[in-house]
Amino acid sequence: MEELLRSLIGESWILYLLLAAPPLVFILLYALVTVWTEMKVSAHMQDRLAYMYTGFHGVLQPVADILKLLQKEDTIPTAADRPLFVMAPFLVFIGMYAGFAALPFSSAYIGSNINLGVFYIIAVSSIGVVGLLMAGWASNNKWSLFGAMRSAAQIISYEIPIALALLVAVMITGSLNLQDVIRYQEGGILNWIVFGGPQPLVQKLLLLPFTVTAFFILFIAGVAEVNRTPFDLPEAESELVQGYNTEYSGMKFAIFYLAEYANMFLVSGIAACLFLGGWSSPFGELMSGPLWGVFWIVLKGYFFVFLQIWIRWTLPRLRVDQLMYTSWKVLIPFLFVCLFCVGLILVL
Amino acid sequence: MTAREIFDNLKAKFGDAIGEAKLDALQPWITVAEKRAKEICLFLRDEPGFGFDYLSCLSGVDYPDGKLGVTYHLFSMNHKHKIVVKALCTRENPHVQSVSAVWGTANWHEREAYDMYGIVFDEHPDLRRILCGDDYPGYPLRKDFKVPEFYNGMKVPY
Amino acid sequence: MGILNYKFESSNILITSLDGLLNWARLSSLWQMQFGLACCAIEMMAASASNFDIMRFGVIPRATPRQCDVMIVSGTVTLKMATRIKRLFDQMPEPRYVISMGSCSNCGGPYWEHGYHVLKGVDRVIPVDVYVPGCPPRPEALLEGIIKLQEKVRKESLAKKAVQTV
Amino acid sequence: MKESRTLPTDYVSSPERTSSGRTLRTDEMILNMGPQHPSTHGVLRLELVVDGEIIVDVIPHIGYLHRCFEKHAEHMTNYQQVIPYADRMDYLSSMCNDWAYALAVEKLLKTEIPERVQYIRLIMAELQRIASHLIAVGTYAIDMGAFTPFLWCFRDRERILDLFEMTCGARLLYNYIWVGGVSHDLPPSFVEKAKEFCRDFRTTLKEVHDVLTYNEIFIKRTANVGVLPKDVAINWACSGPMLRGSGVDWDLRRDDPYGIYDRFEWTVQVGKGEMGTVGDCWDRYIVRMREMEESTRIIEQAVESVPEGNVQSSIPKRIRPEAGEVYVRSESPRGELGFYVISDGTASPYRVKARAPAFVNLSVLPEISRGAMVADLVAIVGSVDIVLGEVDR
Repeated sequence: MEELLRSLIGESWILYLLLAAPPLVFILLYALVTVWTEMKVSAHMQDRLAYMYTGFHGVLQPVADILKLLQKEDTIPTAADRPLFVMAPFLVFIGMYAGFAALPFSSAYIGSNINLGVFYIIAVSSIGVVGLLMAGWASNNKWSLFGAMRSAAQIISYEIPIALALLVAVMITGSLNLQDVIRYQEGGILNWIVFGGPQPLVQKLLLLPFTVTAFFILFIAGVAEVNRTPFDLPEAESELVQGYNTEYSGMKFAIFYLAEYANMFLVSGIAACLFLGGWSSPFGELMSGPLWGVFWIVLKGYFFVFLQIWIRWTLPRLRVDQLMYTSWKVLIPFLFVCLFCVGLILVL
Repeated sequence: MTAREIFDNLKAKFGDAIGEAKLDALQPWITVAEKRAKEICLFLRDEPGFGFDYLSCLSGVDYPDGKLGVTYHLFSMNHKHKIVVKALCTRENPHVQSVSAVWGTANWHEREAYDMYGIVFDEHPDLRRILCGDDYPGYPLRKDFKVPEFYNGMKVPY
Repeated sequence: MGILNYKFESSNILITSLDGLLNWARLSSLWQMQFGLACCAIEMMAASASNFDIMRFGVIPRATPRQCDVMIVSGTVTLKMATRIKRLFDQMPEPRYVISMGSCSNCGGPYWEHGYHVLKGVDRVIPVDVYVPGCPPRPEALLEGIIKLQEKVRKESLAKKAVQTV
Repeated sequence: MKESRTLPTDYVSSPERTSSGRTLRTDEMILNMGPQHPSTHGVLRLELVVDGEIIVDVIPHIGYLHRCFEKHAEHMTNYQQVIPYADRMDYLSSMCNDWAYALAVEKLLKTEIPERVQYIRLIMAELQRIASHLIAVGTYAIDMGAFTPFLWCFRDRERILDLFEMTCGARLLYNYIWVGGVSHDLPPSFVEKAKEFCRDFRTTLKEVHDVLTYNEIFIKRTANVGVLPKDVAINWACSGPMLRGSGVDWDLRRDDPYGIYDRFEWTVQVGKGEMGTVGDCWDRYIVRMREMEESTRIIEQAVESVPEGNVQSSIPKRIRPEAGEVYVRSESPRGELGFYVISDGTASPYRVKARAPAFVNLSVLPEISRGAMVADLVAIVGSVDIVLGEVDR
C-alpha cells in the first residue's frame, strides 16, 4: 500500500497523512465499540441490561458520552501546573498512537515497516508512563500523585516481562520486523509460535510448553501494562478515587479514556502478531489476503480485549506490593527459564 | 456475683468514694466519686472476682435536679454478671475522671459525652468534640440547650 | 405563516438541531457522582443494582466530581457536611445538575424540628434541579427523578446561549 | 470549616528505617480520605498519616451524619414515636433497631409479648441480618475491586425487601416492630415466599463463595490484614462479627438471650484464622458469610412453626412506664446494639442513649491499621462494616 500511494501521490505530507490516518480511524471506531461492549458484557455477567435508551440497545451511548464530554467545562485546578496538566493527556495518547505505527494491520498495510518493529513498540509504549506521571504530578492532588507513582512503578516493572516474552518469539523467528515475524507463521494455525512455530515436529513439541508459558505471561503482563483489573492500581477506584485522572474533566479525560482502550488493543494486537500469526489466516491459504488480514488481526486482537473485559469484571484487585512480587519474582524468573530452554532447543 | 456483693466489696475497699446505690432497681446501680472513677474502674476490671472487662456503654445524662452524670454499663465476659456504675458531677464544675486508660472503648464514648453534655473528662488523651463541628456552640443534649439561629452562615431552624 | 416566521426570528434551524443533538448527548449520558449520605444512598445503590439498573439511562457512577454531570444528594445533609457538599458541587464542571433525593435533603425530613445539626434542605447551599420526595424514595422514584431531569435538559439551549454570547 | 488536628502523644514525626546499616529518613504525607471517597461507606473522614504507601497513623473524624437521634427521642410525645427515628439510625438493619428499642421499653413496662409476635420479630430480624450482611459482603467486594459479587448480593437482597414490602409496605425503613407487638400481621403467602427464598439463597451463597471467598487474590488481600487480637477486641468493646472474627465465641442471641432464639438449632460462627491469623479481615468476612447461612437455618425452622394469635399485646395507646432506667442490648448485624432508656414517669422518654455497635467498632480502627498499606486500610474499613447513620446517630 505504501508503494502504491507513493507512486500515486509522490513524496509529500499528504502521503504521510494518508498512511497515518487508518490507525486513528480504527482507534476511534474501536473505542466506541469497546466502551459499549464492555458495559454490555459486564451487565450480562451481572444480571442486568445496561444502556438501553440511546439507539438500539444503547449502541449510540458512546457517541453520546463523547459528545457530552466535548461540552463539559474544561476545568484546570488553580494549584495545578498548567502546562504539564494540559500536556499530559496528549502525551499519553501520543505514546499509544506511536505504538500503532508499527502494528501490522495486514500484509499490505503497516504504518511504518521498520526492521526494529518489536523493539520500537517496547520503546514507545513507555512514553505513556511519562504522561501519566505528568498528569499525577501536575494535578497537585495527593490521590493523583499516588496513582501516578503506582502506575510508573507498575508499567516499568511489567515492561520487562513483556520484553522478555516477546524475545521468546523473536528468538524463534530470528527477526525484529513484525511483518517478517507474521510471514514466518503463515500457513495455518499449527504454525503459530504459541504452538511452537513452523519447526520440525520434535522441536515443535519441545518448544510448545515454553511458548505457551511465554504467551500466557505476555497476556498477563499486557493486562498489567494497560492498568486493567486485577492490575488497575493506578486508578483503583475504591482506593485512589480515580488515580491519576482524578482532576481531569471533559475532553482531557476523554483522551485518557480513549488511550486506555486503545492500549488494550495495542497489547492484544502485539500478542496476536508475535504468537498467533497476526493477520495470517488460521486455515492456511483459505481466507487469506490483505483484506482478510485486517479481519483476522482485528478478530484476534478483539478476542483478547474481550478476555480483558471478562477478567476485569470477575477478579478483585491486587495490592501494590503483591503486584511487584508477581512481576519480579514470578513472571520474570519463569521467562528466564523459557528463554534459556528455547535457546537451547533452537541450538540443538 | 450479685449487686449487693459487688457493692459491699467496693464499700470495703474504697469507703467514702462509693456513694448511694439502688440495688433493688431493674438494673442495680452504684454511685462512685467522680474524682476516683478511674481507680475504682481499674479495680472492677482487674479484681478476679469482678472481672468487668467489657464496657458495654458509657452515657452522659442531664438529671432533672441540675446535676450531670456519667453512667457506665459494665459486663464481665467470664462471670457473665453486670453492674451499672454512675458518677455525678455538677453543672458548674463538670469534671469526671476519664476511664479511657481502663477500657479503650471509653475514649470515643467520653468524647461523645463531652460533645453532647460538656462533661470534661480529666486525663483523657484526646478530648475533642466528636460529632458536632469544633466550633459548634453549646452542648446540644443538655436540657437547657437553645438551637443556634445560624451556624457558619447557614440558617439552622426550619 | 406566523409560526414559521416566529421560529426563524428567534432561532434558526441549524442551532435548533445542534441544540437537539447536544441536549440529547447530555441527557443520555448523565454521569452520577458516586457518593451517598444516608439511608437514601442505599436506595440509590439499589437503583444502580441489577433490579432497577439505572445504567439503562446512561447513568454511570464516577468517583471524582470532575467527571460528573449530576450530583444526587442522597440523604440528610448535616451542618458539618453542608460545606463539603458545597465544595464538591463547586468542583463539578458545568453543565451540572443536582437531584435532591429524599425528604431530608429536600427540607430536613423527619429532622426538621429538633435537628440542631441538620441542614433543613440542601437547597440552602446549592441549587437543586429536581426534588425526589420520599423517606426514602423507592428506586423507581429516583428513576423518575432522572427522567424528569432529562426532560429539563431537553428543553435547555446551550448552543443558542453560546451563539448569543459570541 | 475549621477543624483542629491532633496527633497521638506517642507519634514520632520522622521514623527512621534502617536498611543495610544506613539510616534512611522519609517524610510523611497527610492524606485526607473522605468524607466523599468511594470506600468510606458513607461520610466517614479518615485523616491518614502515610509514609509512602505505609500508614503511620489514622485519625477518624466522624459526625458528618449526626442527625440528633437522642435529642429527637427526648422530644417525642410518645414512646412509640421514637421507633421511626430508631429505624433511620442504622438504616441497613432497621428491624433489629426497632426490636432493640421495643425490648428496652417493654422491659421498663414489664409487658408480656404474644407468642406469634415473638416469632414474627425473630423472622424479620434474621431476614434483616441476611440483608444487612449481603450489603456488607457486596460493598466489601467493591472495596476489593470486584464489582460483580456486589450486584449478585443486591439481587438477592431485593428478594428480602420484597418480603418486607409485602408485610409492612416499606422497603428500607419499616416502622414495623412496635412496642408491645408489630404493626401488621404476616400476609398469607409470606411463609411460602420465605421458604422459597431460603432455598434459593444457598445458591447465591455458593456463587459468592466461588467468585470471592476462595479467590486467591481476595485471600491475599484480606488474610493477615488488620489483625484484631482477642484482648484488644474485648478492651475496645468490639461486638458482633468483629468480635467473633477475633475468635471470641460470643453472641448475645445465645449468651444474653432475648426473643426465642433458644428454641432453634443454630451455631455461633467464630473466626478460626483459616487463611491467616485469627482476627484478620478474611475471618471477619467469613463470619458474616457463615452467619447468613445460620440465619437461613433459623428462618427455615421458625417459619415452620409460627403459632396463631394476636400481633399486639394489650398495652395502652399512651405508654407511661414508671420512673426507672434500663439498658437493654441485642445482637444487631453489626454487633451489640444497646438502648439506655431513662423514664421519668411521663409519656415521653427522659433520655435515650443508643449504644451503636458501628460507633464502637470503628473506634478500634487506628489500633488495627497502623503499619498497613493504603490498600489494606480500605480492606480494614470494609471489614469493620460501618454504617455511618449509626456511628453518628
